[in-house]
Amino acid sequence: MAWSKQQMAERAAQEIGAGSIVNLGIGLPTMVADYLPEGQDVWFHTENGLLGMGPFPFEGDEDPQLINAGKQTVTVVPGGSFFDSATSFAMIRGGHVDLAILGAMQVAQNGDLANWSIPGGRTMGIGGAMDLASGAKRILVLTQHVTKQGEPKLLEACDFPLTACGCVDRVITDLAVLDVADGGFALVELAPGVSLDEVRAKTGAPLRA
Amino acid sequence: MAWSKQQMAERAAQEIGAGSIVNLGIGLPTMVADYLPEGQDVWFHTENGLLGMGPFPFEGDEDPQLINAGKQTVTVVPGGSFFDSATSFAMIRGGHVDLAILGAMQVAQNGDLANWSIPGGRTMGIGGAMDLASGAKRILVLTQHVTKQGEPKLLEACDFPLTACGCVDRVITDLAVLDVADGGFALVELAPGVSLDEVRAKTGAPLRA
Amino acid sequence: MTGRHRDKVQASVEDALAPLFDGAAIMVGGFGLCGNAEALIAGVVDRGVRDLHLISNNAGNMGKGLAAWLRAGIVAEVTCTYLGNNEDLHAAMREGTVKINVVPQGTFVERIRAAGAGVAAFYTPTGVGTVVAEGKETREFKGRTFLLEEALPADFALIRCRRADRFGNARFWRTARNFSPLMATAAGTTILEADELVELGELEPDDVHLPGIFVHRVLEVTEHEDPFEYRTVRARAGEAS
Amino acid sequence: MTGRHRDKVQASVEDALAPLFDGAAIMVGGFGLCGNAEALIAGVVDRGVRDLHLISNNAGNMGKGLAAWLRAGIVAEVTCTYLGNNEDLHAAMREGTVKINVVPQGTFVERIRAAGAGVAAFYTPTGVGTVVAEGKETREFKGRTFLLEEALPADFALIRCRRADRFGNARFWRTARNFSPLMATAAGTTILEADELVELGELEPDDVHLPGIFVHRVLEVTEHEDPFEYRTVRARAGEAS
Repeated sequence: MAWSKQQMAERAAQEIGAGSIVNLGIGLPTMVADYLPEGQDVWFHTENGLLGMGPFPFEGDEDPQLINAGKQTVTVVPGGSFFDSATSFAMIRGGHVDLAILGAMQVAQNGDLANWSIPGGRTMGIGGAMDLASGAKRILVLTQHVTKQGEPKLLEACDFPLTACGCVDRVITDLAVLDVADGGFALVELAPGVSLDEVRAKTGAPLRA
Repeated sequence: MAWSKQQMAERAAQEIGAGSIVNLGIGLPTMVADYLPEGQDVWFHTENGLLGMGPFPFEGDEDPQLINAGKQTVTVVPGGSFFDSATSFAMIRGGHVDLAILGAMQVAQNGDLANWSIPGGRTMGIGGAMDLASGAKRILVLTQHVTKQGEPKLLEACDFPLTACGCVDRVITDLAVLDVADGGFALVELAPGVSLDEVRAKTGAPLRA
Repeated sequence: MTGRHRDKVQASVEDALAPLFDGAAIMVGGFGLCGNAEALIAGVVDRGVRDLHLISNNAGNMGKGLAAWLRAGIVAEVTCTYLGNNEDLHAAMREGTVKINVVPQGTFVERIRAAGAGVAAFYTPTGVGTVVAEGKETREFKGRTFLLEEALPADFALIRCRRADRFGNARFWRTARNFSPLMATAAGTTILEADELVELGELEPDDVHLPGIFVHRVLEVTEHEDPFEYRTVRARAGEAS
Repeated sequence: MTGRHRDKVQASVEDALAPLFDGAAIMVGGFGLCGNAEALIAGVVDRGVRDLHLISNNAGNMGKGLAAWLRAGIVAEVTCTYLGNNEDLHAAMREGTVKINVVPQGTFVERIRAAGAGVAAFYTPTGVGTVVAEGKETREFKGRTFLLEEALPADFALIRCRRADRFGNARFWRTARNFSPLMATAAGTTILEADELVELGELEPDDVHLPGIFVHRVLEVTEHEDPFEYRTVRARAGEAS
């Protein structure tokens, strides 16, 4: 049985090493924070200018000037700090963020990532995606294995506009965990009850297992 | 009679417009601050990280962590601020400093400035001199008209290593005030009792008057 | 010879915006609707200038903030990083009435910082191999490919802060800081909307987020809407949780 | 998978400096003797590493601070901006025992910032037409000539602050800030000497000068000499003056 979104987030949380700096993309990646064990000294960075992002505020404590990059109201943990956008992106571009967990529209077997624009579709814009994809030390993609139309999202090559070249290290989908290594996808782990054949059938590129 | 150092500083102070940001070089230029009228909203910048530098502290109030670029103990005025060196030089290089008053070893008639190194002499280093000379909106040089050996410091061309090309706007010496304009020196004002002939004789380039 | 660093405090929005002109490039701080100079933004529509080049991360949202400029038809060009669900910006893009440049956010702010810091251009790894690199020089340093990006200056910056003094020293609150301190450095004239104006010396000099050297006009505006874009909360589960 | 952002607090100078190695490039904060990491600087001599590339604005003065490294003969190369009356540095230059690179101060700190911010190189107006430009590319942007300068990274940064927490968030005092927050971003390992270590949460999050993401080791050192280079004062002329 494929992983639920919650289970994907829980699996992704295992990728977060103690004592690391993590940026969570908008949407599903944001849920990962809920599954972290306590006392790990993990610091969440949000590119609009906060390191040490905490959970959503209690009702009534919301501050419209304390938000994450998804423009949701958040909190700051003890030891957190606020800074301007140039400093925030110096953290990202300078390789100081250990891990970025990002959504994807397409991932290629060489690690190319497309997650900001569908040709002919509505352009949401780039935001921090290109800086994160090319700047964070490790890129973990969290995505459904196929599109709503059933098309593979893991491909030999992306045909959507790229976010960054060769940046993806690992992909967690509802069906499996895969590494991008030596120019191709390599199976790390299957979701319980999911067969290798099913994953292969739904992957648009060769899969080493 | 030639101007004393104090009179040169007093004359230079007249060049400081109300409501302007000023950086004073090490040595004689530092004295200029003593001759400013009150209430002019003039803000002194020192490149080691302070805007709103005040006078020397009262005895007993010295703080070794509150110094100017000449490493003298100073104070901060109400409305002053401290910042890192990148921000400080962004102020300079970005053209936010209205006026820099600098010393000189040589000034050329095209505005070239040499003030950091004498060939064969002891190299004191560059410090903030090159950034100030090329970055401040207006450069005023404050210098003796000739060297201790009686050699002209205002020349057709500098033979000492340059600090910046074509940067000098005006020169105040013990003998005169001169503009650098249209590729040459132009007399603005003579010190009391100093003759044009004397200034011409002691200037190593043509002087329009 | 008189400089611009005196008499900065403005009596009204109209006074503060007096120097604006048609065709100006105007940076506006804020991340979406967070940290917007609300009074100045509204005032620009009343001011009657047009053909503006708006440089701002989102250009408004939910019909609020800078969306008013798009609706008023006073914008000719937008440089931003993210459109999201800004329907007014999508409409402008669809109808082709406004030229829209979409820039990676880190490149956006670094180009602004470069303009303010006197740096003409810089090499960044962001955007290499993407549409962002089209028509731009790439170059290798230590075996990695970088893209040449040029400084992005503006005629005006409209920014908002929590507290300021009459010299323009400013402090921001929480994530409302974002692009504002950088935009202030990159504009010919920076206009600051402060929630509260305090006396010179009231701001601790170690804790000035934006030194007044980068600010030219200061306006105190005590009332702000500060809308939420996504009000996300968690339930209280007793005192301890 | 375990990151470097836990257990940063060091028990001793020796522990703090353990990762140093021969031939390392080491940035040291401070403007002359102002804001020096005194215990770490002294500790490096005892640590026994050599052939260091020292990157610091002044490399000591008056025989104090980093002058100890020059006297101990553990420095192979110095990148600095100003020698002034640093006799140890003049001696090293005269005798040719140390390679000395003199850099304009704004270029020095911007190259350091670039290294920390992932920018490979940038175009600056400073140094055009001077010896600084020798062997470097120049290029015109909008009719003005600029010089290409590359990022300056280091293996280590040794910096000093007034207050820090165990994550490495730091606050500086007055002009002791100078190059330190930038050097912290540009080094593989940043070691912070704090006058006072406080609990997480004691530093107001709007007023952290250096976020702990840029710091890897924290050492509390409560006693410092903090020598004056030029103690300049004015006489008290009654209460009013």
